[in-house]
Amino acid sequence: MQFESFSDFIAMGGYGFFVWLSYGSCAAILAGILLSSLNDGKKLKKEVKAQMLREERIKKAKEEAQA
Amino acid sequence: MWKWLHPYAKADRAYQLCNTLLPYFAVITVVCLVVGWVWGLAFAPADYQQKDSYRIIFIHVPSAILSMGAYSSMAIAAIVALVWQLRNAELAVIAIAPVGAAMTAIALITGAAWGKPMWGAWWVWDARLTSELILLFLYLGVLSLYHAFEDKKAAGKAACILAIVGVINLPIIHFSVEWWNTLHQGATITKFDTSAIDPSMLWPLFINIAGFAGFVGVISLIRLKNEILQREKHRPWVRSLVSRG
Amino acid sequence: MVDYRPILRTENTNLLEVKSVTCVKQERCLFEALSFTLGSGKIMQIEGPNGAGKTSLLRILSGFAQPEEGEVLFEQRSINDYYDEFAAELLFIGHKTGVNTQLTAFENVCHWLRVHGYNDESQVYDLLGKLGLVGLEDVPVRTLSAGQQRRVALVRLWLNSAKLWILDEPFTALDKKGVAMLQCRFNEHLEQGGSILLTTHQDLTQHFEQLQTLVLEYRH
Amino acid sequence: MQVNHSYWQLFKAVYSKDVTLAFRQRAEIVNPLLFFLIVITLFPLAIGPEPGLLARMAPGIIWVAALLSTMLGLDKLFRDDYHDGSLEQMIASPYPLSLCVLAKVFAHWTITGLPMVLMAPMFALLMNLESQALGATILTLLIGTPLLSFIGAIGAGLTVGLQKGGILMSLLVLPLYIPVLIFATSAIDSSSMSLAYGGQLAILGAMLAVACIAAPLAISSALRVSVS
Repeated sequence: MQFESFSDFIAMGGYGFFVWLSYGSCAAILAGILLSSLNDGKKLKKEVKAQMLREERIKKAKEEAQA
Repeated sequence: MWKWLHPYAKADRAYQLCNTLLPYFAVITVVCLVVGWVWGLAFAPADYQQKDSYRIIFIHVPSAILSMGAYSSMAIAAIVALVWQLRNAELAVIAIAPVGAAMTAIALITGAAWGKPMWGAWWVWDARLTSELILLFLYLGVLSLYHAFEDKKAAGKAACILAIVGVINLPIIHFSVEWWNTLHQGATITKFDTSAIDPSMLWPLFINIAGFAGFVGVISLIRLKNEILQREKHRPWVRSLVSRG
Repeated sequence: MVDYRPILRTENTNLLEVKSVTCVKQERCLFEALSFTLGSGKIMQIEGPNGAGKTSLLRILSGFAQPEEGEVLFEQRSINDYYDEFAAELLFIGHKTGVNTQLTAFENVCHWLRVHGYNDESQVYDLLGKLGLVGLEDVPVRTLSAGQQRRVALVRLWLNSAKLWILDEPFTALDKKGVAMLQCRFNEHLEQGGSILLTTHQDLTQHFEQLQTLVLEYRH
Repeated sequence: MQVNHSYWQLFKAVYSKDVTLAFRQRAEIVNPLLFFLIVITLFPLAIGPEPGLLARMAPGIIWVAALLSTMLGLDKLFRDDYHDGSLEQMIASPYPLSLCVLAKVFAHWTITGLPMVLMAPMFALLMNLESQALGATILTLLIGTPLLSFIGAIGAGLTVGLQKGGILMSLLVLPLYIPVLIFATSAIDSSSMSLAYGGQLAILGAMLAVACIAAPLAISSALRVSVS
């Protein structure tokens, strides 16, 4: 451990603002792109499901119309 | 050599391959990033000249390396897509571009945040920063071209062509900017001598590079999966996949 | 240019062969596993409601668009692999006819001839006259009516040596006389062993004995 | 009908069509030039009229103005042909598409680039550029503007099928223009300091040679994608 105390760690020898700004924005960007990618996948699967349900409804309606 | 690759040209096999690879990449990423960040922030010794501000190197250098690496892998995918007409390679181009752009953005932001204490200015027209900025423009060009097309098949091909044009130009741009910079260089800029770096700082750097590479892999795989799903929406295998869970 | 092509042309080979072609547009499947052949001296009409994919099919057959699956052969060779040779035997007139409205009719036709490697421009004036454009040969095309503009494009039918004609709605905006002239020209082309693929809403059964029809249905 | 393939005939046909059209609508030639002139006029108004400062900035200003006015004409390069179907006819001709494209790019340069080269002495005067730098300005424009047309045509080919392709095209193309800008302006800079500038010109020439060969291929595949 290079730092004596937690406040030293936060201060980063006076450069705390710049170091934490970099790490913070980096973490934010990484998390942002990860979450949005995962979210896209979920949305897509939902869309496919909705489409399948829609087709089933159409099929049912057609069958009922025939019967 | 192409025989073992051939099955993966089919979308469902490629999707499965993504699924098998994803956990490995995810584990590498999480382990390397946690170890690398903690080591880099708390345990690596402070730099003799730059004190603790140099700790930005542990994210700046990996993101800069990966921004270039992602672009070249994107261009390779683009060449494969156009030469062998592989649809999945085309999708890979689109999957890699956003994470590449994110890497470039991180490199730029951390570069600025490092530049302020070291150079006294948020932005300096340093050769590396400038070419990084142009790289960001190239990434954004590929992405916005892809999204401008309504027909996604044409969009993929157009994006591939642009990626290839970009990769031919990238060395020229880099070289010209470097040359321009030495021509105009002022006395205020101090160069970082990365070659003389101490091993105690080098190890966390390597681990971080591995972590960032893993992250690029993870995002590319997730986005490739999404793109495959999007394009194969109406195929039976997608439907059975979705209804299974 | 020297012709290095092997001679493959026997009398009953199929000029155009479509092998299980599938077309997907905007995530909608227009047609699936479509196969047919077109022999020389044959005419084929493609029918179907709007949005059934007639134009898309013609664009695939002309090599402008790539099918999702399947391939198109011209004289038994894939049109994509031998595109320049195929293009030499193809005359395509689409919805967008390739007539520049700033240029005059004469300039348009001459430009088209040069771009396609024909260099006999002596008949252009006569033909424009024959198509009812007397006195309009050297005014900018934008001043002509829609039907007249289409005639400027259709002059090409008299000025080419292509074997395969692919025409998207050639009769649009034409009057009765124009339609009759066109049908007459089609027959000449067929007698010389050429083939025609076209879309139109006109009924052509009375005019062509060897008419084949291909019906595309609108799919959801 | 007789078929006689001649690449030169095709080149001439495509080239002369574009040039004739441009001469019929004069605005196509005059407007980029006027734009060039106006942009150059704006700079002294914005940064002040001191001759020394202007002479120092002249190469950069002239070249940035040249880049922007080249972009103006690029949007139209393939657009009319795309909308009236001429592009399809060009693809469906027995000639290689890249040859047609080469002719069109060359025509574009004749319409927008060449007038700029011819007007360069006047702009140099306006900007108080030293007289020894005049030669370099003309030479860099002569080698550089065709390069701009080639690179720009790639962007134009990629975006021709899009509704709002114009702005997107600038976004795609301008980053690729950076090397041209750097070498051209530095050649003018060197010459105004009475230094040798052959090296920069040679690099520009090399880039032009590569673009001559590679760009038509990229442009024609871009056009095929746009048409499909």
